[in-house]
Amino acid sequence: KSDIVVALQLEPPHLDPTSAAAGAIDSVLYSNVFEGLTRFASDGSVIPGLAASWEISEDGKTYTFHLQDGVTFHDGSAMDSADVKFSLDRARAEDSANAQKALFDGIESVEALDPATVQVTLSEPNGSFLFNMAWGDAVIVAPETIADIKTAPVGTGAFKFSNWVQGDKIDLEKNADYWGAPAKLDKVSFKFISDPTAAFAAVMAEDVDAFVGFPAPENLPQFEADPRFQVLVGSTEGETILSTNNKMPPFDNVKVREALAHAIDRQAIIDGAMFGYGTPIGTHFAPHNPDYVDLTGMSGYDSELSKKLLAEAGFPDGFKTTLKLPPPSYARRGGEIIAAQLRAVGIETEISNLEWAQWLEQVFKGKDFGLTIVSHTEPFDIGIYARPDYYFQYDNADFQKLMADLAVTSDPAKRSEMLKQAQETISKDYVNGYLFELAFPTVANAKVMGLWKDAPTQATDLTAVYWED
Amino acid sequence: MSLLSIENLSLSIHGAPILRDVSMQIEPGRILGVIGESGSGKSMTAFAAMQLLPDGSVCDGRIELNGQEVLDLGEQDLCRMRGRDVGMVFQEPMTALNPIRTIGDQVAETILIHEKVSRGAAMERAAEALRRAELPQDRFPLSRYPFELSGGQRQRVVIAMAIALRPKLLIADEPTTALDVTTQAQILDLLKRLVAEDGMGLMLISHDLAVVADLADDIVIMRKGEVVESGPADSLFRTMQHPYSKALLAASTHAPDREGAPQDVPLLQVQDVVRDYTVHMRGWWGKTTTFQAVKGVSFEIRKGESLGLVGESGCGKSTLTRAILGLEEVQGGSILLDGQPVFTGHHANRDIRRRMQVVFQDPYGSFNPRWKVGRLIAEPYHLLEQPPAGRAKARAIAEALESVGLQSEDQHKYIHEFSGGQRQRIAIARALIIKPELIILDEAVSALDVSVRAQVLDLLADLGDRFGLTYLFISHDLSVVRNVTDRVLVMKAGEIVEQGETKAVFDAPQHEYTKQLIEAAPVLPADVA
Amino acid sequence: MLRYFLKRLLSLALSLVVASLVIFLALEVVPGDPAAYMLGINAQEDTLAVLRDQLGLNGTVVERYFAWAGGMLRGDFGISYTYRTPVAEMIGERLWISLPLALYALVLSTLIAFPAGIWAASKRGSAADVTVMGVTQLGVAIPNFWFAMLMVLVFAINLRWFSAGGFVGWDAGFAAALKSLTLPAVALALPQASILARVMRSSLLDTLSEDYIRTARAKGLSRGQALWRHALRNALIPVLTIIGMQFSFLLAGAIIIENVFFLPGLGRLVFQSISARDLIVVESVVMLLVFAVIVVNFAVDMAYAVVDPRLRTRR
Amino acid sequence: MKGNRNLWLGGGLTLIFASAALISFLWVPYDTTVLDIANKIKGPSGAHPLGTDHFGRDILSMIMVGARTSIAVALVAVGIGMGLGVPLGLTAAAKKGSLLDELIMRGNDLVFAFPSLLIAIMITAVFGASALNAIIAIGIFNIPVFARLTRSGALSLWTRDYVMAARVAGKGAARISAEHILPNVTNLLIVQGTIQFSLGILAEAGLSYVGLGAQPPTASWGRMLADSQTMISFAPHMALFPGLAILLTVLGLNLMGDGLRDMFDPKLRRAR
Ligand SMILES: Nc1ncnc2c1ncn2[C@@H]1O[C@H](COP(=O)(O)OP(=O)(O)OP(=O)(O)O)[C@@H](O)[C@H]1O
Ligand SMILES: Nc1ncnc2c1ncn2[C@@H]1O[C@H](COP(=O)(O)OP(=O)(O)OP(=O)(O)O)[C@@H](O)[C@H]1O
Ligand SMILES: [Mg+2]
Ligand SMILES: [Mg+2]
Repeated sequence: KSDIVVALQLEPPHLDPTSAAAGAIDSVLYSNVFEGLTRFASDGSVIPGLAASWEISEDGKTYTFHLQDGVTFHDGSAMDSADVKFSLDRARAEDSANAQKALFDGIESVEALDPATVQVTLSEPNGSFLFNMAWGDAVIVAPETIADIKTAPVGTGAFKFSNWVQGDKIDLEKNADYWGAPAKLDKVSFKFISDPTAAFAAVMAEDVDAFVGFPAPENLPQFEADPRFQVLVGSTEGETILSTNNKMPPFDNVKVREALAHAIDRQAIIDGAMFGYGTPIGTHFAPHNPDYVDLTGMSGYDSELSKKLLAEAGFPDGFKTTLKLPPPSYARRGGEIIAAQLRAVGIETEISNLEWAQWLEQVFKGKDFGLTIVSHTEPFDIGIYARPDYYFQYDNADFQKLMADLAVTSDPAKRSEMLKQAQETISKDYVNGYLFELAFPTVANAKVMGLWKDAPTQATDLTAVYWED
Repeated sequence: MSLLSIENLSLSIHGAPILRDVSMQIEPGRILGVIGESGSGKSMTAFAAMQLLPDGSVCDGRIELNGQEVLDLGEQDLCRMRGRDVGMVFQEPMTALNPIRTIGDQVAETILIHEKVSRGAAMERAAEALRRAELPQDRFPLSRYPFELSGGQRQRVVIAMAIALRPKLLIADEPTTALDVTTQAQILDLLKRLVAEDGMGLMLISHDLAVVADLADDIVIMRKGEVVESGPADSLFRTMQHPYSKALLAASTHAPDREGAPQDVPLLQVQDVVRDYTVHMRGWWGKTTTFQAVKGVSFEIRKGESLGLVGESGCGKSTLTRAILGLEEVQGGSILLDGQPVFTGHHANRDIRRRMQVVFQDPYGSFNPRWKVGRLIAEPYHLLEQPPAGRAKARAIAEALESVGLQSEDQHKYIHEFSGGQRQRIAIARALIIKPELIILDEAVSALDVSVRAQVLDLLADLGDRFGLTYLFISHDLSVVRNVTDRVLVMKAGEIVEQGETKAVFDAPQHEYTKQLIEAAPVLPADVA
Repeated sequence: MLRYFLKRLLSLALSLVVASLVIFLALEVVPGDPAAYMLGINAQEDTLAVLRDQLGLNGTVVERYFAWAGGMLRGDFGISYTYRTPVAEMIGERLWISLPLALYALVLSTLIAFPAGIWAASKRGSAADVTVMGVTQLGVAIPNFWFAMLMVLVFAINLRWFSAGGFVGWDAGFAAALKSLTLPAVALALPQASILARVMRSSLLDTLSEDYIRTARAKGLSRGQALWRHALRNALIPVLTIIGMQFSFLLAGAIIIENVFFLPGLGRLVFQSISARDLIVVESVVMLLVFAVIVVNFAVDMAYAVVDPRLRTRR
Repeated sequence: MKGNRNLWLGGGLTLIFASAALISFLWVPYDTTVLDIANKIKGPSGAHPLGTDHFGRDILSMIMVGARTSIAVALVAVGIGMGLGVPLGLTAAAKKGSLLDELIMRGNDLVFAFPSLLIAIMITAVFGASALNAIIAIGIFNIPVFARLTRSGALSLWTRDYVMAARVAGKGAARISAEHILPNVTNLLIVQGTIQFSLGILAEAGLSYVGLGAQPPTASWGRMLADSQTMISFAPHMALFPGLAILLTVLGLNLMGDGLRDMFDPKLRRAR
């Protein structure tokens, strides 16, 4: 068998990974159709992509990329340094609609030295530049086909785009002229099934061969018990947190936030909302990261302590606040559990379930919320705590300085030390309630091999997938 | 041998006895009239002969039709019998026909059901049947739909349907009740002619003694599911024994006594009244046409007088009533009560209006079923500036009830707890309560059984004398009008064609239409009445 | 007849204009910025402004209404904010699923309801009648999404007769396509069939008690003949009304069912578009549905005239 | 006979759920706002006659409290429909053939033309998901139902002689509508009311099912169903009991409606 039907929960709104935040675009296209200079490997490490190798200047400001030989776009044209320059310049241009424009902020200039060499100059050293270039928002596109990219994407990957039935599926087919190791499958269909029940039914009825990012953790034990299926539970970059509006009274009082942290029983949330899937965290950092520090002890579940802290902060009888929940089930279910737990220490929450659009409007842009639950799935994003205007409005000058320093530090040991310090700072300040690292379940036919287990980025890399006989 | 012979027929529906020991015979070429008050079991007898009884009916006795025992027949044989051996015509011509099939279709169906003939041939014969029922093809083609015909014409279609196969027996259950007198006379003539032509037996059911007396060879009188009297028509009226038959006859010809004579002072003056209705024929944005329901009517009523207004259905009688009562503005002419206009400046004149009241036809429909009688009859108090309240009101209600022969306790009952005659008394009590001078009776006794009708007419006469009331008595029933009014107006298509002393008009009608009307009205043989 | 037709046609047009105004104005007040939704958490203000301009979200309400309504008259429904493809095209594609689904459900419910209703009416009070009435009571009372869930459990997961959802596409052949629409169509049809059967029965009983049925029986027609030849067509009028109304329920009521069976139909399109604030799609789909309902009801009115000759000349 | 049987059966079912809702104000077996994750998804047992849900809450208690939501939402929605629809219908009938009548009736048609579920979704999308918005959304679509019914019922009453008698007594259209017409259409309204009530319960369930009805921690049957749907294969009791609750309540109301119809008037035309 050389074709596969892979189900995903969300359908991409369009097919240009460089002009929308929607992770669904990357889920379908990243690495399959589009590639960047660097790329994420399945374990999250950054490895060479279209750039076979690179040199970094002494001052850390100039990157010279040597491109792979013989790379062609799916329309047959060659991929060369001009395309790289076009892609990067387009992403950082004034009128760019790139959703992650910040990735390109430090770039001063991009030069095509010769067809196979590109030089990128930064305004100041940036330790995460190679990491940044691995994002789906930094993939290399061709100027000739850019006009139709949203419906007919043309990339350099091992699969080429063939068909899109909107609302239903996207088909890819094997790129016979791929520059690297060719894909093992001839045809790939991504099907979009948003409803968790429908997802369960589709897998059970074997309508789909794999469901990447299976939305209902409660069904996983059943699949595990069924020899027809395999279940891969991987890690993600999704720190699921009880975001707290740090500027809104009474959450501007660190005692209140501490009380909040102790009122929450993480394990009950993981069990109740995620049916046991998820790793407890005590800070905003992925546990599988080598620099992770386990700080869960700082916010252990202790409702008596929580009540005491509340009383000290001047709220012996608790208070009322809002809890605004976006659609994913971790938030909806987690929210109900947290509301019940907070009620036990006297904090009444008024739950409102929002759609993403409303959540963005009210919570993210309007900062009109007391509490919310959301999973921050961007990799390595502790930097958001250095942005005082970010929606949870944490404003700590020390932390901001720490991050600024980190950006210009490239010594791994020092970086590691600084990162640990950062994790401790936000944990000590109880900025948000840190709940768990989202698990990434994939359910597949037992005979499908080569699927990614973890999700270091939102991608469904199928280049190495094959059917066992 | 009789065509139809019913012997000792008893019928019960869901255990409730409906008919008891009913017997009657019909001979070929003869007409049997069946009379009796509403609910006496006339229709059920007919249905039993056809075996078209409601669910839950149990028959006992013998029904022999054309030598066959009907009660022993299976459903298939019954279907074969119905329509072929016996035809039936029902009371309500408006609903007796399927509204969405052509008349030709429906008449031809009788033939197609019973005989193996082509559709074309059946249509031919349907046309023939319609022609015999006086619906010639050039004016009433087979492709007409029932809604394109008048009530009388529809009834002819039903008759055509029933006689299409020249049945031996025709059962006509109140075939003319819903029709106006002139049409009624034509239908009855038609039936008579068909019997004579085909030698068919006819069972004619009616509650109208005069209709039956006019036509029937034999008569059966029923009451509460039993036959109380039967015999040949010409002798029955003279020889009848049963007190009920006698009462029925007496009531039919009852003329209440009135003592007071009208004064020579006009109470109501109606002058050149015109009433136009705007008819929205072409939708709400298009043109509208007007229809003149009352076309320049003038008359007067004197104080203490009883004035009759007769005319066919739809001639504008009720419209005129509404205009007099000031419920609708007229488009021309004037209406004065005691010299004052009932309508001033687009509004009804309350002072005038409270001096008139009205009693309607339907003894049930004219009362809100959710109100108690006390509240119902006090409703006209709304017209008074300062209506009596509390004790005074209770006393007035009791008085009104007593004056119509009911008890004051009755005010705490609901209307459904009263019989038809009592209800009409209550309607009169309601009209009396504000002591009006003029009472308009719009078909006030048409829906009542003859005996009840007689009582109500007596009551009206009595009240008229006691309170010096003036009546405008509207009816299409000439015999009633003749008996209770001093003067009469004859109306046709919105115009008054003749007026004068009741006796003079009835004895020597001048206008062609009046003559027709009087001609058509069935009357009991002079020697009986 | 012509006048009647024209009058109805004019009121149809007016209704559509009012509907378009209502829809447009209602959606104008929906909070939420489609551009913000598309660009997500890390978007910057100037990027948003650029996108908003591209989407044509700047401009006065009046301008935008006329642009939208005018476009629609020309068959141009605009460009989806999120998908960036012409809305008309998207709707066209989705209709290929929603319309057959609605028709399939309608045919199913009619096929079930007519015989059931007629049977129950002709055997009034019998065990058959009681059974049909009982089953239809249940059919009306069952939430159809719950029923759909149960059906998937039984027929897709346990028995594996049908796939759990999805649509194979018309390319896969008519039979296969129909098969993949069967479970959703049954889920949609069940409550409709129940309602229809009940209306059919009570309407037939009403007509069976009419005088002209007695007339027909007096002619020698058997009960069955009277029912088929005289009662049925007269009983059809209220039934037609219900069928007309059901069509709209079937088109729009499919939202939940399309979710349960992950069918890429109109319902799911509009549901997604609402969450994505893809207002132009929502406006167009709602307008289309309203249009469909109004037109279907118009057709039903015209059908009355066919059934009932009285309407051809009156009014 | 049959009418009474419907009435008794339907009334009984309705009464059971109505009293469950009432009792829940005073007492429930378990507090539904307290979660007991350790005891989640347990089948029926002595301690929990209907089992527990995915948060370890007692399903019997949840159904009792949920009855409150369903009944309240449906009741208020029907109230809105009647409160606005009946006066509109009475007005239209009183002014039959006028422009006002035409406007009211065309307005009704227009509301009918809108796909109701879609509009409900839009309303909740605009104003946020909540029981109140669900009520408004359901209520709006009840208005034309009652307006039409009232108008058609009233039109036939306006031709009655007792209306004429009231006019002879000098009463105006408004007063006649209130005193004579309204009391005589109440039978119709009650029958239709029970039907709309049951539809309201179904609609609330549907809205809650897609997450747009009552918000947690308010218990709601529709949300219980939505929560349970992915677990139906291994915890069928979680879907079965709230589903049955909806089914039986709706069934009860419909039977009661039929029974009332038969009781009031066996020949009453079905109004839709
Ligand atoms: N379907 C029925 N079920 C039970 N009782 C009935 C039914 N139809 C008629 N009856 C009763 O049978 C009795 C006789 O009714 P029938 O119709 O024969 O009277 P009628 O003499 O024809 O009166 P009318 O002059 O009003 O037509 C009445 O008391 C009536 O209430
Ligand atoms: N509101 C109306 N609009 C249009 N035409 C009307 C209206 N009311 C009555 N008419 C017409 O006016 C004419 C007279 O009606 P009216 O009710 O006065 O007749 P009537 O003599 O009382 O008849 P009946 O004996 O049947 O009661 C009829 O042709 C009727 O169709
Ligand atoms: Mg009779
Ligand atoms: Mg009249």
